[in-house]
Amino acid sequence: MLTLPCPFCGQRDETEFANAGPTKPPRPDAKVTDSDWIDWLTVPVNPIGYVEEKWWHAKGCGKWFTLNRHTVTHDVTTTDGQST
Amino acid sequence: MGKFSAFSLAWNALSHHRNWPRYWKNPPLAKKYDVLIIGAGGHGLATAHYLAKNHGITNVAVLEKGWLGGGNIARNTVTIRSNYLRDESIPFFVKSVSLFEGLAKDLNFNLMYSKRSMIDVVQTYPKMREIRRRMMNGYLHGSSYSSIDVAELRRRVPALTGGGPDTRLPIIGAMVHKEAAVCRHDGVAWGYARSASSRGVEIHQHTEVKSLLRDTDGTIKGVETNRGTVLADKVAVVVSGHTTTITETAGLRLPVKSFNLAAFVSEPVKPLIDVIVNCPDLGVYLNQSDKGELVIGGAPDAGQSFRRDIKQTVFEDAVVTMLELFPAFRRLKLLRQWGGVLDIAHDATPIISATDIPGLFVSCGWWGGFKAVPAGGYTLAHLIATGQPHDLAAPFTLNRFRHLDFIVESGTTTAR
Amino acid sequence: MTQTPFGNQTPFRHQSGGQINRDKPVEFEFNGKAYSGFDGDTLASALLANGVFLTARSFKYHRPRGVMGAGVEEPSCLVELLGENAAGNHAATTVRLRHGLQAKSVNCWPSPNFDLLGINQLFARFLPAGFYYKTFMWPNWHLFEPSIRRAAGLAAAPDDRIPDQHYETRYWHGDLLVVGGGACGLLAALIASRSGARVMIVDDRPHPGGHLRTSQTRIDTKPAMEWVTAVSAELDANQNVTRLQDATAWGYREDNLLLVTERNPAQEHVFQRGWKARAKRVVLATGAIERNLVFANNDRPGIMLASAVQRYVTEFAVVPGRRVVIFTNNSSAYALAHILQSRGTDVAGIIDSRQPDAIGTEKDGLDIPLYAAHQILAAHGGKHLRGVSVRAADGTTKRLDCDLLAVSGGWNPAVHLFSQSRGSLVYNDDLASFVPDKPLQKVVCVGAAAGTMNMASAVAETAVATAASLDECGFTSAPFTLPELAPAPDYNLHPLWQVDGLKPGDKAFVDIQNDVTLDDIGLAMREGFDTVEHVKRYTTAGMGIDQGKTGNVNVIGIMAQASNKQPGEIGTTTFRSPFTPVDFGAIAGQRTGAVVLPFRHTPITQWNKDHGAVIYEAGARWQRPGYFPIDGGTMQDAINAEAEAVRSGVGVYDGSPLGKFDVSGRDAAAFIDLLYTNDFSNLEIGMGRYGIMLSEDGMILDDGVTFKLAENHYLMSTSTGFADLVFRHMEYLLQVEYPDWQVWITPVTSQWCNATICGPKARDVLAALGTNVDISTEAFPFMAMRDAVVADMPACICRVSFTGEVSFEVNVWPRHAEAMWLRIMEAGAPFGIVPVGSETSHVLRVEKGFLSLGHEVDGTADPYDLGMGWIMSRTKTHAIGRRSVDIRRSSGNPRRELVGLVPESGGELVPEGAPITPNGDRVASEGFVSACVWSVVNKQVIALGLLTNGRARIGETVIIRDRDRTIKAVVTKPCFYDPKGHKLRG
Amino acid sequence: MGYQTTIEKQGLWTIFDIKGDAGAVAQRISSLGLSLPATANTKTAKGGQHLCWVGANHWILLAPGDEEGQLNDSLAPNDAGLDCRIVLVSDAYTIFTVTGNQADDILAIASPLDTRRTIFGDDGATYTELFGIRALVLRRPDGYIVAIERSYADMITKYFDKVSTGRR
Repeated sequence: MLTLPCPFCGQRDETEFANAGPTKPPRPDAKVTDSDWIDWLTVPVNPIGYVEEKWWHAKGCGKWFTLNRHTVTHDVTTTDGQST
Repeated sequence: MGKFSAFSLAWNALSHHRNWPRYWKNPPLAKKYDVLIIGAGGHGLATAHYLAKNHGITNVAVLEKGWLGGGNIARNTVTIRSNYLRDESIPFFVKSVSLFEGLAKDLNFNLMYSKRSMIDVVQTYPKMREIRRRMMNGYLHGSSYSSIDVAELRRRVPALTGGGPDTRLPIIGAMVHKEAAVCRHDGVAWGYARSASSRGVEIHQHTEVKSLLRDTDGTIKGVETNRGTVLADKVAVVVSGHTTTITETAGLRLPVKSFNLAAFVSEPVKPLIDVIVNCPDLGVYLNQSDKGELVIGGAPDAGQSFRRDIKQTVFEDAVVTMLELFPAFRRLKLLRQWGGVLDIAHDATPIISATDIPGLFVSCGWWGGFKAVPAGGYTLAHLIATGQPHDLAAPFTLNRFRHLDFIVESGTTTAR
Repeated sequence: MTQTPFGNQTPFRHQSGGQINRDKPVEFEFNGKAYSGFDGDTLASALLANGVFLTARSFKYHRPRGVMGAGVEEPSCLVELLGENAAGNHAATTVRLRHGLQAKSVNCWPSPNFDLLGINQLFARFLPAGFYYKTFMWPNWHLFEPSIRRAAGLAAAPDDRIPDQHYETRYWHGDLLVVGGGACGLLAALIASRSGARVMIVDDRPHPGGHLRTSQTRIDTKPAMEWVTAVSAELDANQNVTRLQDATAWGYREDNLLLVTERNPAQEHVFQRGWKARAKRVVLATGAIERNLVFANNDRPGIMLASAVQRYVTEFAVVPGRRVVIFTNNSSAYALAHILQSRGTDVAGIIDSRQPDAIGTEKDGLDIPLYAAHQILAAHGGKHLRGVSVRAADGTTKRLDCDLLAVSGGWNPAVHLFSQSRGSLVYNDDLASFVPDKPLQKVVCVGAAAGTMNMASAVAETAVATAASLDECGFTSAPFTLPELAPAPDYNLHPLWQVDGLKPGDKAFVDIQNDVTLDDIGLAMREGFDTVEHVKRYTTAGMGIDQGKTGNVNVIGIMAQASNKQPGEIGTTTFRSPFTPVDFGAIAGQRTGAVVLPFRHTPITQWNKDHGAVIYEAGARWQRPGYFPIDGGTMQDAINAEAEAVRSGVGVYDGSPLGKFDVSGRDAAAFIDLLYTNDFSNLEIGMGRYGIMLSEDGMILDDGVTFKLAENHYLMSTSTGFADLVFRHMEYLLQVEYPDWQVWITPVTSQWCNATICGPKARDVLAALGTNVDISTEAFPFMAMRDAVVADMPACICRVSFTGEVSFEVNVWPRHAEAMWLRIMEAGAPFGIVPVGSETSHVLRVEKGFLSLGHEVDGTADPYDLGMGWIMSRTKTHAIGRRSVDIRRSSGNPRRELVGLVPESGGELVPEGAPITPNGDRVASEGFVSACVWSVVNKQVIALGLLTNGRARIGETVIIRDRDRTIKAVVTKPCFYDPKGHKLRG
Repeated sequence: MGYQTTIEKQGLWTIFDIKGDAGAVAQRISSLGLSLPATANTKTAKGGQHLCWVGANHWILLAPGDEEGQLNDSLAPNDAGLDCRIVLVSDAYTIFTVTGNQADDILAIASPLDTRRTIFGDDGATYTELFGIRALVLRRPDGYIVAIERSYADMITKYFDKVSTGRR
């Protein structure tokens, strides 16, 4: 059970949040090729180490935010590099 | 390979068991093999066994970064079943179950295979509808389900005293999947390793693959390890959880993510539950080992993870949901908990496939892949040997992603 | 009463001394016999005081066993508690004696003294490690499994006869958390508490003091316990300090979260309490655990850890033997010799495996034969120790008679929690054990837990470490005086992993609880199991309830010896939580029933229950009426009656759970267009439109009607079950993908309740209720919305229909909901209005061919498959999910399409989900039945299904297969009622 | 014998959900004489009115039930313009007060929220988790105000009783 740094609320218990997986690049526009669309849709980053991911403060302020979480240690840093 | 039997056991007792041979040989690492299998887990060792036994390919090395059988085969809940939803999946798992049934004799190794049925405890009508759909579809392919009423359920699982009429989510019925079984998970790895080794396959522990090597024409050439370069024209990546870690060294990205799936056991108690109890509406399942421990599993952690311990949030959810149906277990004690790293494909269906890199094969996306070990090895061996996917595994190639033709096994949601 | 071989001259409990309350005798029962002990006893100390030594049988060979330890390390004596505190597999050494306690030995029958399975000992030679892998194969495992299962397990599992105790879990947030109530732990807590920090100290013993309780140490020239009492009092007086006794810190998770189970909370209504305690810094003062020595028959009753004997003598005034021998490889056991000598106990000798010159001041003042450079080869006696064979370096042996053997194999720092915190361990040659190396969290180990065995240096080190930790979390430690300790001999040890001169077949146990012997380890290694994890799994060493607390390091040492490696190279197995077994109840706490599965009510739920509705678990946890049973009728009768009422008269249902969102802002219109596959921006104000929402995968996520209230202001309704998911989806798009867009979304699901009046007479009922708006078809068309006053209450009426009939959704605030509902039933009575449940809604929507999430939409269908290509706007190629749908369809693979089915089932319903197979053969399916109902308008069974290329096959007969039963069905258009929709527009 | 607390389910309060740009919101509510809270998850109060800053662009106005009509007139939700959106949600919530010596114990059981005053001060007001669902929690001198989505009210009532008394 982690504590996560909500940009609005500060450190809160993990159970208040929903994990939405690794950050994707922005939605491609209509001009993108099919294979690029499929890669964007289905191929995630999967690092051993820090992964930049999206969280939603579902039971708190409702903020969607980004953080870097280490997939082995669960250490969390905010995207501006602050360790929490 | 010394034959195992009650007689050989008695004979060796006379010499205080000083003369048993090694389970697997310990040969030097050669420069080149016909086939390299990365990962001496259940799937990797099974693949080696079937390559040698079914296809006569024995110039094979299995490379393991840690100790043999130390991956998910060492850390699962030993559930074997074939109750899948889709026509594409069911036949594969039916085959896996049948291979399991004959495995102890095939390997001359007692895996303590115990066909004891799985009972789905159903608490919502949508879930009942879904499982009945599984029942009718599974029957087409030889996977059986039968319906029992709540009274019969309680007769067969007396310890299940929760879920009564006045509880939060009363049990409305149950479904029995008769083929479901459990067996000694470590034994599966050791048995396959012993058999493969006796057929000439080499197993190299503490041999970590650092990167895949490609030829100038782009085909696979071998691997770089902590013990030097090893060459082969065919390389299979069978490293549940760490698949992308290996393939990305050759620039191959895959539609899979790694997750932590955890389990825990209670203190050992006298025989209490002789079936596998699955509670799909709550998301917890359990069985009792021959040692008396209750082996309990829940859902995977929501975030990507390469950890082998347990996430407290996920663990608590599994405990509280178990207690909904087994309230007396409040007084039962947690003895040990652990986790494993597994990978899940974008459509949550396994991948057994050739890749864009000629000569490189992958087997991944298994979630808990224990139930699939024999068929996974069997069909991957076929793919490596013939270059063609086995009919049973044909739906599981990477091609399905070219047109987003997903196989959606996790189609219907549970009540949680 | 069991006797030791030396008879019963004097009682085992001394007349004075100890920390028990002799004024409070406590009666208890063990294996059916009544005994008496004192308040403050553990079950183990009370049994020993009563001369009960043979208390258990071993797991595999059923050898006689007694108490070996005095605390959580106990590997041998497990008991099952009976009566109201029934629970299995408790170490007798950790069970507090209380009046009326009933306990029995586990794993033996009928009694430990006469145990039938004791016969296993004769076959021991045939049961080496892993023997079962090699046999029981013919004819198959099934033949053997049941009997082997019966023999396995230990205690019986608790059942429902146990009283329903209240467990609690709670959170604690603080600055410093200290684990361990010994000298170091108390000192750390004291220093921290004086600095103003918020502190928790957790100790797994009932009373503070730890090792101080059993040692002769003096602090500040006074008996150590006086210092302990003073410190505890000061801590208890401090508001910022939470001191937990009889509480085990069993798990160490990320972000310094410690999991603690408290066994006897102050609040009477709480049986046990689970703490989730999170601190900025953690100090682990968890001490060390003594290990066993490996020699033949080292498991006999009467053989104990030296530290355990010391606790029994000092804490409980029990000397569990009349003639004592001490066997050690280190200096610590001499403390016991001094204590026994001072009490006049007969000590026949100290067997010390170290060389004479290695033995220091610890021996000074002892008048006990000292056998330096000697070892104990074997213990003698069956059900109780009778003597030992002492082996000199030259191999000669002599026998010493004794009935109590105190062994010390050295000390293992209790690094379990540190290791769980993912800190690394390193092998220390001086201690011949593993000590903390690099922490990965904000934690520090002090004292014996850090490998500092000398108490004076330990407390000094603790003071420094605590000050540093406080500094790191922003507190400055107040002045304090370091407790002054009398000098003690240095800890000195020479590793002895196994004694010399053992023969094959000797039963020298490495893991007492799991009956793992030295031979088993050797066999495993010869067979190729040469890593510590392999040995553990093949032999089961360390996998017992004690998790090998006294044996694991010996396993590693033995493996190192056998493979000529350093123990450090062998490494440890993973230290897994929990440190000691904990009740599942204390992990779940109050999280039962609704906290696991919340439930939701509308203001009408109670009315529905009062009127006999069968309540279903609907989506998103709403409790909704399934149907309203009728006297003497079946469920189908009830559904038919409700459905007929709607088709021919009027019905009403509670539609409140439908998700509702107020969507406004400059980009609201563009946003709605992005979400749905069809256009909304061109909608007139006051009108609504049905839309389908896709996931980015191109699968259907949700459907519903959205009304346009004003320019850039919409009221969106979603399905009940997916409302939360849709909200998350919308917020994700707005905050992550389109942050520049200005859209405000306010969930208003619970701000509105709706009663949906539907049927040919719906308009009459609404008129009878009285409303201020013109409800004629012309003035109030289908899909229109009006603010209105209905029955003198403010309301908002919407004309949508999920039934195919004229429908008026009367939306009111919950404060008016029940009143409105009653008025509707009253005004509707003359028209025969009936309440309608979800079963009937299902029938009506199937007759119309309206789709339902979870039925037709099972995660694979797209709108084209459902015959709704018209809803895929040509212009909106960028709408969510659109691209994926186009890619999927470009493969040209055949699709399963929505069709109607008329089964020839003789009026019997076809099970939903039944596959359709080519020619009805037992082969892969070509479709399935998504829904099947009795149609009250067509007076026949009708169904919806998804069928490969279905739309091209209308008129064909296909075959549905329910296992061995086949049912013909005619493929039709997926609409069985009012295809043109005149009625719902009427 | 349970915890020393009083837990009371309240009647209807006046509640407005306010979303928008801070500037626009400040202007809309100026008539109330309440200033926007300066720090996240705190409230400003006047009379019985509490204005809680609970999200980046999100405020909740709590007021006595009998002020609904008058507040609705002065806030005029329906002509708020596009830069902010004010929605009357009085019925969407059920409010409980948790007061007494051991109110903190009840919160520590029900919620992971760190209620130390250094973190959740006298003017604290925030959304958090309570018995597994989302709840708005405000501190008051003698305890807490808890607002939860109305449909969960029966469940929350049951659980407050269970944990404070041990009754099942």
